Formats: sequence, C-alpha cells, structure tokens
Amino acid sequence: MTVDVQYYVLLSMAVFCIGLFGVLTRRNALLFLMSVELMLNAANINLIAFAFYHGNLTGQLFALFTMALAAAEVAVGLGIILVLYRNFRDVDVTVPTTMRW
Amino acid sequence: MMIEALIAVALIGALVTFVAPNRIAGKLAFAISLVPAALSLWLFAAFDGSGNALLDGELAFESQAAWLEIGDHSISWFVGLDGISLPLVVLTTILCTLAIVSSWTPIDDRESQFYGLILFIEANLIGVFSALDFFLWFVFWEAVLIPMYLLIGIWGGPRRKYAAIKFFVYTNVASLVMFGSFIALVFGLGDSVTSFALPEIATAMRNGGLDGLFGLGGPALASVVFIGMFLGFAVKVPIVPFHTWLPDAHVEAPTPASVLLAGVLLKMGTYALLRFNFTMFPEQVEAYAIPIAAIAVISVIYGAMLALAQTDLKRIVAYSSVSSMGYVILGLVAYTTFGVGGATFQMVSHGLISGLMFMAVGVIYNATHTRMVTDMSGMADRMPIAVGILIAGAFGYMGLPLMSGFYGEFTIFFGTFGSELLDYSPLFTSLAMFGIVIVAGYLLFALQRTVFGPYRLETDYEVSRAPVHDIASMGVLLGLIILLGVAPALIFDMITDAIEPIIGGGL
Amino acid sequence: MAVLELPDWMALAPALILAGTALVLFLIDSIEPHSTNRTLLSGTAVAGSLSSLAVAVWFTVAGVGATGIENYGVIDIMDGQFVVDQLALYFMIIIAVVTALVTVASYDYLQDHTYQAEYYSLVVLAATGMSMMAASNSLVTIFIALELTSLPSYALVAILKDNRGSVEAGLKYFLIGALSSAIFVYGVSLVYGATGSLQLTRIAAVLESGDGAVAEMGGLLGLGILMLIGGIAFKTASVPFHFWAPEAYEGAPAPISAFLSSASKAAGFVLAFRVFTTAFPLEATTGIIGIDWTLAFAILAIVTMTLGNFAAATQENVKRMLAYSSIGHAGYVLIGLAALSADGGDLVMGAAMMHLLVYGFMNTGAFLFVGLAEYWDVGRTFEDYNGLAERAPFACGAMAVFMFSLAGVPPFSGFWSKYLLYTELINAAADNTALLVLAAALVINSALSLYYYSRLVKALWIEEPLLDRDRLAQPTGLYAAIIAAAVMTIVLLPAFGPVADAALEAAAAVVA
Amino acid sequence: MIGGQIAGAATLPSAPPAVPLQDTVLLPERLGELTGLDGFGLGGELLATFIAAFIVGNLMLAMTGVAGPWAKRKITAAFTDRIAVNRLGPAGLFIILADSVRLLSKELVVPENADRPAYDLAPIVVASSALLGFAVIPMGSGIHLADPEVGLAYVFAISGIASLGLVMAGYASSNKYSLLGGLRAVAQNIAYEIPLVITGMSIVIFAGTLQMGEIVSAQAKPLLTVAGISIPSWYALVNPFAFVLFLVANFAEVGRNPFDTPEAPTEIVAGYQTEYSSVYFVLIYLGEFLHIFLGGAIIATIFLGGPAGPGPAALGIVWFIIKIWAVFFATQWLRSAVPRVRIDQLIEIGWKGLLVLSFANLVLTAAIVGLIA
Amino acid sequence: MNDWIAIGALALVGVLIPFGMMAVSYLLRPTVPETSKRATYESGEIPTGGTRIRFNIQYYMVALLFVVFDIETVLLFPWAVAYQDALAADIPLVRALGPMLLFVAILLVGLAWAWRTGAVQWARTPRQLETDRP
Repeated sequence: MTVDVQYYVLLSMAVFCIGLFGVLTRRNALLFLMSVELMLNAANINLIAFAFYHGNLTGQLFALFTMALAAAEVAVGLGIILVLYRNFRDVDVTVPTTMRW
Repeated sequence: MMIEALIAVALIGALVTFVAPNRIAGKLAFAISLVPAALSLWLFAAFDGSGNALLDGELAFESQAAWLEIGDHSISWFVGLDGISLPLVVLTTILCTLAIVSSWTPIDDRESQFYGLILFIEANLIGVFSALDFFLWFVFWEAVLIPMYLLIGIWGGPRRKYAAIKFFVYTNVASLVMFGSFIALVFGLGDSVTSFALPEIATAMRNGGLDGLFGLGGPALASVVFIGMFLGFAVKVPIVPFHTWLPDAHVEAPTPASVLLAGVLLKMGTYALLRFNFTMFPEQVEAYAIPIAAIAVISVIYGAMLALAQTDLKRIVAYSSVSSMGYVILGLVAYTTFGVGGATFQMVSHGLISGLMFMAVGVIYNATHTRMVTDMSGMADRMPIAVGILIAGAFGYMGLPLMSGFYGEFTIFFGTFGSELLDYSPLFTSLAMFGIVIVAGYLLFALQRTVFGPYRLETDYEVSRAPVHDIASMGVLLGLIILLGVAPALIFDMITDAIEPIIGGGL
Repeated sequence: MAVLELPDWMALAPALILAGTALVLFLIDSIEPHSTNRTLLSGTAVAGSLSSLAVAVWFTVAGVGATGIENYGVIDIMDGQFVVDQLALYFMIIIAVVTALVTVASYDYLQDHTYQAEYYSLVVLAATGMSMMAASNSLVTIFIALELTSLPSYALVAILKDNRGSVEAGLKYFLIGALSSAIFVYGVSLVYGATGSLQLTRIAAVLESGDGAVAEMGGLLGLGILMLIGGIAFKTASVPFHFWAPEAYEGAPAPISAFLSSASKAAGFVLAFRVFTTAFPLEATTGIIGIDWTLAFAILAIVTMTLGNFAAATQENVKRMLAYSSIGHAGYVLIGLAALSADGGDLVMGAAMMHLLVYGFMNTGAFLFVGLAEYWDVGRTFEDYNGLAERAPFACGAMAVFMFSLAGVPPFSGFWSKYLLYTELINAAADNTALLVLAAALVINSALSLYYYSRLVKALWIEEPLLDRDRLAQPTGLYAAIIAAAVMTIVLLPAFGPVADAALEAAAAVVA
Repeated sequence: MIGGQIAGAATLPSAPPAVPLQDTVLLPERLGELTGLDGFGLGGELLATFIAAFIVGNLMLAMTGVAGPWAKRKITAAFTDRIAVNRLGPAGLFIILADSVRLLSKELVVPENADRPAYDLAPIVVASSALLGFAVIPMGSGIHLADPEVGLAYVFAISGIASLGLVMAGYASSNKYSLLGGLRAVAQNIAYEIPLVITGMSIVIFAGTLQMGEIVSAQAKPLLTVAGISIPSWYALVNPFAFVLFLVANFAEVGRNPFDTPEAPTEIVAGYQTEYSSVYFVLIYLGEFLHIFLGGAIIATIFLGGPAGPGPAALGIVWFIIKIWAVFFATQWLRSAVPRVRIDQLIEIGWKGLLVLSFANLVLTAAIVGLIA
Repeated sequence: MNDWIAIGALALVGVLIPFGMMAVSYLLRPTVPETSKRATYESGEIPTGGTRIRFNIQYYMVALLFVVFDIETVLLFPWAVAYQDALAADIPLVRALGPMLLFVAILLVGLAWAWRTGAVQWARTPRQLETDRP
C-alpha cells in the first residue's frame, strides 16, 4: 500500500503551481504571502516524498528547516505588511507606487 | 629608479598641492614642478641608452619589478627610456612647469585643486612615455584623461561641459577600441609571449609569431589589430575625420590645459602610433601606407583650410595643430630614418611651438578678454613683448629656418620624398608642402589683423602689459625652439639612433 | 588539521564572530532598551566586523583552506555541511570589509534614529548569514544561510518605518525575496529528488556515477537547477529576479543599499560559484540534463549587464542609477560562471571574484556617498548634486574615484578587475569562440557605463549648483568610511598581486 | 537513590521490556480480529478502522459532552453550597438529555454582517479538532486507536488547531465582544503553547520517544520501593516541577480559570461565542469540554502513567477515566476557588513567567539527566 | 493497518458527528425571521460602528513572537528524542547537550530582548509612561 514517488511529485507540482498562480494574480499582500507558503509546502511534500524514496532522512530534516524558516519569513513579512498598512492604509501590493522607473 | 622618482615627486606633489590652501597653491606647485624638470634635464644629460626600447635596445634608467601573474601572462612594473621617449619626457616636465606659471594669472578659483590636477597629469604623462609594459602604459594613458576632463570641465570657458564630455567620450571610446585590439594581439601571439612587456611583444611580432585567433589567420588578425589600434590612436592624435573634439576642447580649456593638451597630449597619440603600429607591424604599414598617407595629407590640408576660416585665435592654433599632426603621420608612414625621425622631432618641436602659441594667445586674452581676430588690432602697441614672442612663435610654426619647426618639417619632407615604402611619395610630399603655404597664409593674416594697425579695442578696463612671469615662461619656450632649430642634433641623433632598428637602416 | 591546535569548527570563526557580535548587540539592547548610545552600538558592530575581517585575513595568510605542504588543507565541518577553503575565506573577507564600512558610516547616518541597536544587530546578523553562505557546502546550510541573510535584510530595507519609500522598498524586496526563496527551495527539493543528497560533493558524486535512477530524472534535475539559478539570481540581483533591486536600493537607507548591493551580492555569487562548480560538474550534468548550464549563465550575463546599463543610463535619480549599475555589475560577474565551459574558465572566475572584492569597496563607497548626500539633505537627482564639489571636495573626490573605478577607467582598481576579466575572457575565448560575444558585451557595456558614471562626476564637479549652499557638515563616520573606501579603491591597484593570487586560489578551490 | 533509578530508566529505549499495559495491538486490528473483518482484505480493514474510530469518538463524546456539563454544575454547586440539578432522573442526570433536545431545537440566529463561511466552519473546527486529539491516546483496555511515532507532537499540533476555530468564530461574528474574545483566545493559546510544548519535551528526554504507547510503558518501571510497595516512575513523580508547569499551562491552554479571559463574562459577555446559538453553540461548548478532557488525557498519559493502576490490565480504561476526571475536577475546583487574571497579567505570566520557567526546567532536566548518565 | 488511516477515520467521525448534530437541529429548530433579532449584540444597546476596530498592537507582537518561538520548539523535539540514545552511545555531554544549550541560549537572548523592549508587555506602567514622554 505504497504510493509511487511520481504521484507525490505531481501533487507537489500542482500545489506549487497553485501557489505560483496565487503569487501572480493576488494583489493582497497577505494572500501573496499565503501563496508563497503554499509553494514552500509544495517543496516540503517533495522533500519528504523523496526522503522516503531514497530511504534517507536528509529530506525530512531539510523540510523541518524549511518550515522553521518559512515561519520566520512569515514573521518578518507580517511585520512589513503591518508597517505597509500604517503608511498606505492598504495591503494591496499595487498601491505603493512612490517609486517608478 | 630615476623614473620612479620623477613620477613619485609629481604624484606626491599633486597630493600636497591638493590639500594646500588656495592662496599658495600656485607657487607651491611651481616649486614642486621644478624638481621633475630638473631631474628630467639630468636624465637627458646622463642618458646612456642606445637603440630602440622595443627592439633589443639598451634602455636607460631601466627598472622592472614583478607585479602580478595571471593565467599565462605576467604583468610587471617596467619602465625605461630610449631616444624616442626621453625628449618627450623632457618636453613634458618643462611644459608642465611653464603651464603652471602661465596659470597664475587666469586661474582664480579652487586653485589647489587645479594645480594638483596639473601635477597629477604630469606624473601620468611621464608614465605614458616611460612605461614599457602594456598594462602599466595603459593605466597611465587612461589616467591622463580624468584630470584633463576635469580641467576643461571645471575651469573652462562657457561651453566647457560640452567640450569636456566630448573630449572624454571620444578619447575613451578610442582607447577601448585600441585596448580590445591589443589584447587580441597578445592572445594571438599565443605561447610566444609570457608577459605584457612591450619589448617582448614587439620582438615576437617582428619574428612573425602571430598565430590566428578566433578563426582569423595570422595576417588577417594582424590587419584587424593594426586597423583597430590605428583608429584608436587616430582619435588621440587627432587625424581627420576624428578631430572634431580637438577645437572644442582647446577653445574651452583654460590656457594651461591647452598648453598641455596641444603640447603633450596630442603627442601621446603619435608616440603610441610609433611605438605600436609602426614598430610592431612593418608589413601592415607597407600594406596600408597609401591610405594612411592620404589621410595624413588630408589632415594637413583640411586642418589648414579650417584654420584659415577661423576668427578665434585659439581655434586657429587648434586647427593648425591638426595640420601639424598630419605632417607627423606622413613622416611616420614614409618609414625612412629621416621621415620617422623627423616626425619624432616634429612632435617635440610642435609641442614647444604650440605651447608657446597657446600661452601667447592666453596672455593676450588675459589682458583683452577676447580672442576674436575681428575685435583686435594694433596689439603690438600695448603689449609689445608678448606680441613679439607670438610673432616669433608663428614663424616657428611656418617653418622658418633656425627655428625647430623648420628642421622638423624639412626632415619629414626629405624623408618622405625618398620613401621606398610609400608609392607616389613625391606626390604626397608636394601636396603636404602645399599645406605650409596655407599655414603661412592664415598665420600672417591673423597676425596682420591683430598685431598691426592702430589700436582700436574699446574696453572699460586698462589693457596692460603682460606680467613678467608670463613673459619669462614664453621666453624660455622661445629659447628652446631656437635652440632646437640651431642645434637639432641635440635630440635628433638620439632619435635616429632609436629609429633605425625599426626601419632597419636606410636613409 | 587545526590552526594553532584549534578545533575544526573554529575555522568558521569569521562567521561565528559576527554571530556573537549580533547577540552582544541584542544583549546591549536588552540591558538598556532603545539605547541611543551610538558610539557603543556602532563601535561594537565595527569591532565585530573588523575582528571577523582580521581573523579571515589571518586564516588566509596562515594557509587555512589552502592545500600544500605547509598549509592546513580544506577544512570540513559537520560532516561536510560547511567547508572552509580559500573561496570561503576570500568571500568572508569581502563581506567583513563591507560590513565594517557600512557600520562605520551608519554611525552618522543613524543619528536621531529610533532603532539603533536593532539596526546594527540586523546588519551584523545578515553579515553572519553571508559569511556562513561563503562556507556552506550543502544545500541545507546554503538555504539556512540564505534566509539568515534575507530576513534581516527585509527588515533593514523597511527600517525607516515612517518613510513610505522605505516601506514600499521593504515590501517589494520581501515579496520577491519570499517568492524566490520558495522557488529555490523547490529547486532544492527537485535536486534532492534526483540525486538523493543535499551535500554538494555527494550530489556531484551521484551525478558523476551516472546512476541509472539519476539519468532517468534528468528532467527533474534540469528543472531543479533552473530553479536554483532563479534563487541565485535574486540574491545577486540578476535577471530575471532583478526587479526588486532598483526599488529596494532606492527606498532603503543608503548604508543598507550599500550593504545589499555589495555584500549581499557577493554572498549570492559565492553561492553560485560553489554550487555550480561543486555540485554540478559540467560534463556529467550536461550528460544527464542535456543542456550545458553555462549557457544559461551566458544568456543571463548578457541580458543582465545590458539591461542594467541601459536602465542606469536613463535614470535621473542617483541612487536608482547606482542600483541599476549594480545590476549591470552582476552581469559582469556572471561571466565568471558562463566561461566555465572553456579552458581557462577558472581564471575568468577568479577575475570575476576580484571584481567582487573591488566592487565591495567602490560600490559601497558610492552608496555611502549617497548616504552622505542624504545626510546633507541635498536631494536625490543628478541636478541636486550639482556643484557639491565646491563645498565638499574630499567626499566628491572620493565619489569621482568610485565612479571612474566603477566605469573601469584606470588608474583605479575597477579597471584592474575588469581588465583581467576581459583578458581572461579573451583567453578562454580562444577555446570557445562563442565567448567572444560575452567579451563584446562586456566592452560595449563598459563603454556605455562610462556615460552615466561620468555624468555624475560632471554634476558634482563641473555643474553650477542650483542654489547656494551653506557649509556642509562633515560627519566623521561617513567621511571615514568613504575616504577609506576611496583609498582602498586606489591602493588596490598597485596591491593587486596578493588579491589576484587570493582570488585565483579561491577559484581554483572549486574549479578542478 | 532516585538518581540511580533515573539512570535505570535512561537505558529504557535500548531494551524495551514487555509491559502488559502497553497496547501492542491497537484497537482497529483487535476489532478486525474480533469481528472477522480482517478476512475481507483492504475494505474490511478500512471498515474495522472506521468502527474503531467511531467507538473512540463516541466514547469521548459521551463522557465529555454528556457527563461533563452535568458534573460541572454539580461540582460548582457543591463549592457554593447549592444542590444544582436534581429533578430529572437520579441526581438530575437526565437533565442532560433535556438540555440537548432544548439546545438543538432552538432557533439559529445568525447576526447580520456575519462572515458566513467562517461563521459556519468555526464550530466544526473547534469540536472536531479536539476529538481528533484522542486518536493517539492510549486509554487502556485496548482502546487505543493509533500509535504513530510522533504521537506527542501530533497531539500538540491538533490541539493547536482549536485556536484557529476560536479566532474564526470571533472574527466571523461581526461583534466587538466576539472579536476581542477571539483575539484573547489566540493570544492566550500562543502564549501558553510554548511552555506546554517545552515542558512536554522535558518528558520526552526521559522517554526518548514521542510515541504515546512508549511513553506510557516507560512509566511502568518502578521508581522506588517503599515498604514493599513499588511506586511506578510516573513522570509526575520523576519531575514534579514539569508536572506543575504543565498543569498550569494546560489550564491556560484550555481557557479555564484562572485563565478564562477569552470568555470573561464580566468583561466581554461570552467572548467568541457571544453570537452563537442553537446547534452552533452546542458544538462550541462541546468542543471546549472536549478540550478540557483532551488536556486531561494528555496529562494522564505523559505524567500519570496513562491507564496504569493497581489491578488487572483490563481495568486500564477505568483508571484512565479516573485520572481524566481528576484533572477535570481540578479545573472545576479552580473555577470556583481562584479569581480570573487580567488579560495583561495573563500574557505577562505566560511570556515572562512560564516560558522562562519551562526553559529552565528543560535545561535543568537535560543537564541532570546528562550528568547522571 | 496504518496509524494514519485510523487517525483519518477518526477525523471523518469527528466531522460527521457535528454534521449529524447540525442535521438533527435543522430538522428540529424553528425559523422566525425578524430583522432586529439579527442585530449585533452589544449588551442591549443599539450597535454602533463596525467591528473593524483598532485593537492593541501587542496582539501582533506576541503573535509574531510566537511564530518564531513555536517553530524553534519543533527543532528541539528531534534533539529531545535522540538525547538519551546519544548519552547511551557515550557521546560526550558537551556534544550532546552543548548545542541545545547554545540554541536555547540564543532563544533566551531573543526573549530577553523582546522582554526588555516591551514586546510582551501589555500595558505601560505610569512610571514608564512618564519616562517615555519626551
């Protein structure tokens, strides 16, 4: 009752693409952040599936680190979004246009 | 270690002057610049080299130190002088000292920076003429540009920004082209060279060590590199049609910068042509002799014609420099001892004469605040000595015997006329000689308008005589011009000694 | 092997010292919150970065990481998770230098700023990450170091929290950073999937063994490598993840822009150098994924330098111009990877590393000058900078040095590195003529860059000021940092021998 | 002497003894065997698993949802010297049935401006997350649904989901009281979750595993023998400091007195459940009770030896339920005896007090274990 | 049978029971629509303003702090599990315990910093307010 590794990869790719789609279409900074988290978790799926496939723990370990760093990233990101809201009264990423080239 | 000492004195002097208060900067810089001038004269006296620096000659004051090794090629600090470079070094140090003196009157803003930059240029110019490692040479070569750019840009005339940028962009793009070509040459030489030392490269080239590179065969690569480098140096010389930066730069530059620009910077171009193109590529010189000679003659005639059309004294002198540089190219392409030697002599001579002319124009401008031929007349009335020197200089330009200009031009024509390498050389020579007529025409015309006749310039200030220090510096130059005119062998012997290995004897 | 009988992990001392400094700064802030004792805070940070620098230099001189009889050899730490070799030490030096300059300059820049201690500790923390990145030898440690660098950087860019530009810059930097790190991790997961290992040398071993399973997963591996390139492109501000750079550099406090554009970029490049040379041996990888990865870097290099330079040429805002020029320089350094396909590629890479060191001085200095201008409050555009030289000749002289050096004009060290990059590229091109395109792009772009760099010099030195200015202040820290950077930019020219040796040895450490 | 015993315990992982209390056979398998469903291949096994899950779920639901509220009333009344429910059935036990019918047949009033999906989802999240936690708890007498290797981490993770449900409820209700309640609940949960987990970790150091079954069996070793009576090495006895910490953190985690600020009736009416009625209210209420019992179950498992107790192993479930109820009783006792802390006190106790103490506990435990070994 | 399938089954049960209750309730309960009934409850007063109120910034602060601390505890679990084994395998205490102590020490520096800079302080004392005022 084991699932072949390619199905995990397909799943993770699907999740990754969903995240990417969110990144590309969402204008709300929070949703953007969530989409990025989705992409990170897609990588985690891969890592764990491959750890199982290769029979070593490296992937799982790395997934743990990924989670930790994703959390830190969220912490920093939320902080930035908070200041963004304080300054622009919005969390829409297209609103701040102080700089243009 | 003498050359290092020269450069170091100038560099340290530049730094000291840069931080010195404005009030004393001019005098300080003058005092400092006397040291390299004296040193270079001592070098001149103690010169013991023979032959060409690039072609197994005996170098004087040679000094070499390893610097860096990367890949298959090493780079070193490698300086030395031979009969070609020594006169130019002396010319540089003397002109710099005089240029500093001639800035005392016109420069009244940010003096310490100004004199610092002049000394900085001096250091780099000495470096250009004495460096024998390509990398080292290129560093000095490019380093000259930045201070000159600033000199024109900060202390120049009304259109100084445009002129400075134009100067900078033209010469830099040219350097890049030249640089790229030369690197290709070095790699084309493959294993036969292990460093960027010019003598090694020149010897390898002469021995036909050029392999192909990037699918180009040896001869084809040589042609590409030759043309690339020629174009690069042509801008610096300048040769028509790359000359347009020169009048702008000259007109806008302050007098001392003009002196250095015409007196020394233009010689960098011809010096490099001689050192690189005409030393390393004898076959290509032969192959492209006619087009080069044609360009040279066009420079002579066209430059002179343009000068004829000007009403600004400075512009006249500037265009006449284009014309004079055409002679030098012609002499070089003749590829005879007298042609090349004359060209080298002409470099020094033109450096002195054009320096003198610019100084004289500057002195008149300081007094009258105008350079327009149409505005002035009867200047002899008010500033007899300065005008006298101006006239003497103009005669030197026209090639009056007993002045250095005569000897330079004479040897060039002599050498060119009998050139074996250049077909139709008599035709080119006579065409170029026609240029002298035009030169005489415009100079006499301009002098007649400005110097003679009744004084009728209306100013609300007193036009007084030129200050003594200006007169003195012009006097020194005039003395040198006459000295070289009377005793050309002073430098011509060492020049021919260094030229002969290039030509391989003859004439 | 040990240095003076020190344990192996002490080889990471340059990074550890920085980490310790960050913690000390946090402790100082814990003991006295919201301290505005600038001397203490800045001093601690400077001392930390300088001792990191000193230790790194000492290790380099002592021969840590160098192979040979009298040397200590390459030091593996934690089962190859970290490796201290010449490459690592070389980049640790660059990072420590930039950190020192930036922290010195911040002393004045941060006057009247609320978050002093936080600022310094974040800077030092980011520097720790970069230093670690230089020594990371496994995709795990690389990712951790990458995030340790990025997270403080996000906060630093947005640290002027009442300044809309700063916040906007922070947001954009963060969003693109988060995206790129997600892509990077996914790339890591795919590489892990294909090879079953995250340690660089083991990945290489698997690839070279040509294991059947690996060969079947060529597609995954290729995609993974592509994604890794994406992550690296973000860190180095190269196309296609360069969008953040102009915004972040413009909005961030100037010392932070200097920090990011010099040190962070160097860290990104050490990552690129190490990962691609160690983990993906060219032949074996090409055999498996079917494409030569140097090609990707060649394309990226050309596009990056061209885009950076052309965009820089059109800027009116000085900081933004520098930002784009920094993108352009990333393109130059990318050549170091692109040329690996040819003989002599290691020399090109060495030259690229030299450029990074020189760049560490000149670019940091240039951004710090912008910081000085912000300190003077003169405005941001070229026009605002007009005629500053009359009031502040020394700083402006230093800036002219930076500009000409960035443009690659002699006699400054920027010329050296570009020169070597170019000559070595031509040398390598003898083996692979396609590299001539890169050489041509390098020359054309350098020529173009001269235009906008000299434009700034022109503004400073030649143009007339728009309005009369009073005497400009001379803040000690900023001045010291700028002058030091300028002096180094000049002094590196005659002293290039040791630098070149170090860089070439660093390159040789990873390129067989 | 204690030290020696701990050292003995330290060797546990290398040589796991056959402890009768440990459910080597989990409930689904046992059921499969009993009913013969395991003969029907995959489908049969799945069915058996489902049945087992149903049994466990309903057992817990019955205990918490049905007995809990009744007991709460009775206990509170006893503390305040009242009688409480006593009309329906023996000791008023049937009031439960009446209450459930009454609540289920109430009208569902949804406040205007409510965020419908979140409003509807919140009660389900609260209720089912608590139920899920029981999956890995070994309850003795063979009632043990699953025993994954990461059991303890799983329990912590699952119980953390509840705060998501609470904040959803608070946010979706479009009511200021609710919002504040939800926020407080989250702030409180996150403040005490870390001490909880860290303290739990100090137990993991002894057990050397996260598997619940193993943790339980590790506690069966005798700690010391006093007058012929062997005292088992329940971790509450081995590390009483951790036990106290865990107990306190747990009270906060389940939002009971003295840490019931999220629904502090005198301040914010009923917190996040202000706007809930009818079956939604029942679900949230149920969820909270389930959480209290889940907390009790965790404490019983990792500190009190799980289903261990005198008598035959088959009595395990009885002991286990007694232990859970003991914790529940403590909750209700505190409810009557201790005043509520303010929200700022609550947060500061968590971050400045419990967190530091729990780290100290962890470090000390590790150091002592290390030094003794 | 896999542990996780059992847990999944319980999850199914855990969702089905609430849904069952909702279904029962749906059948039993009356519906008497009335507008004022749906008004937000504000202790009998007429509701004022929306619910998008500004609340204490500290909620964010502790949330951000939690995100960091919580995930660090996860990193400690593997260590805690392996600790006894490591000791049993005669790994010196410095190597078994040292890294964890360092890790916790760094966390504690972070906590101390947060504590001192007031990230976990809900309200300011009058004395603090006094010193903060410029």
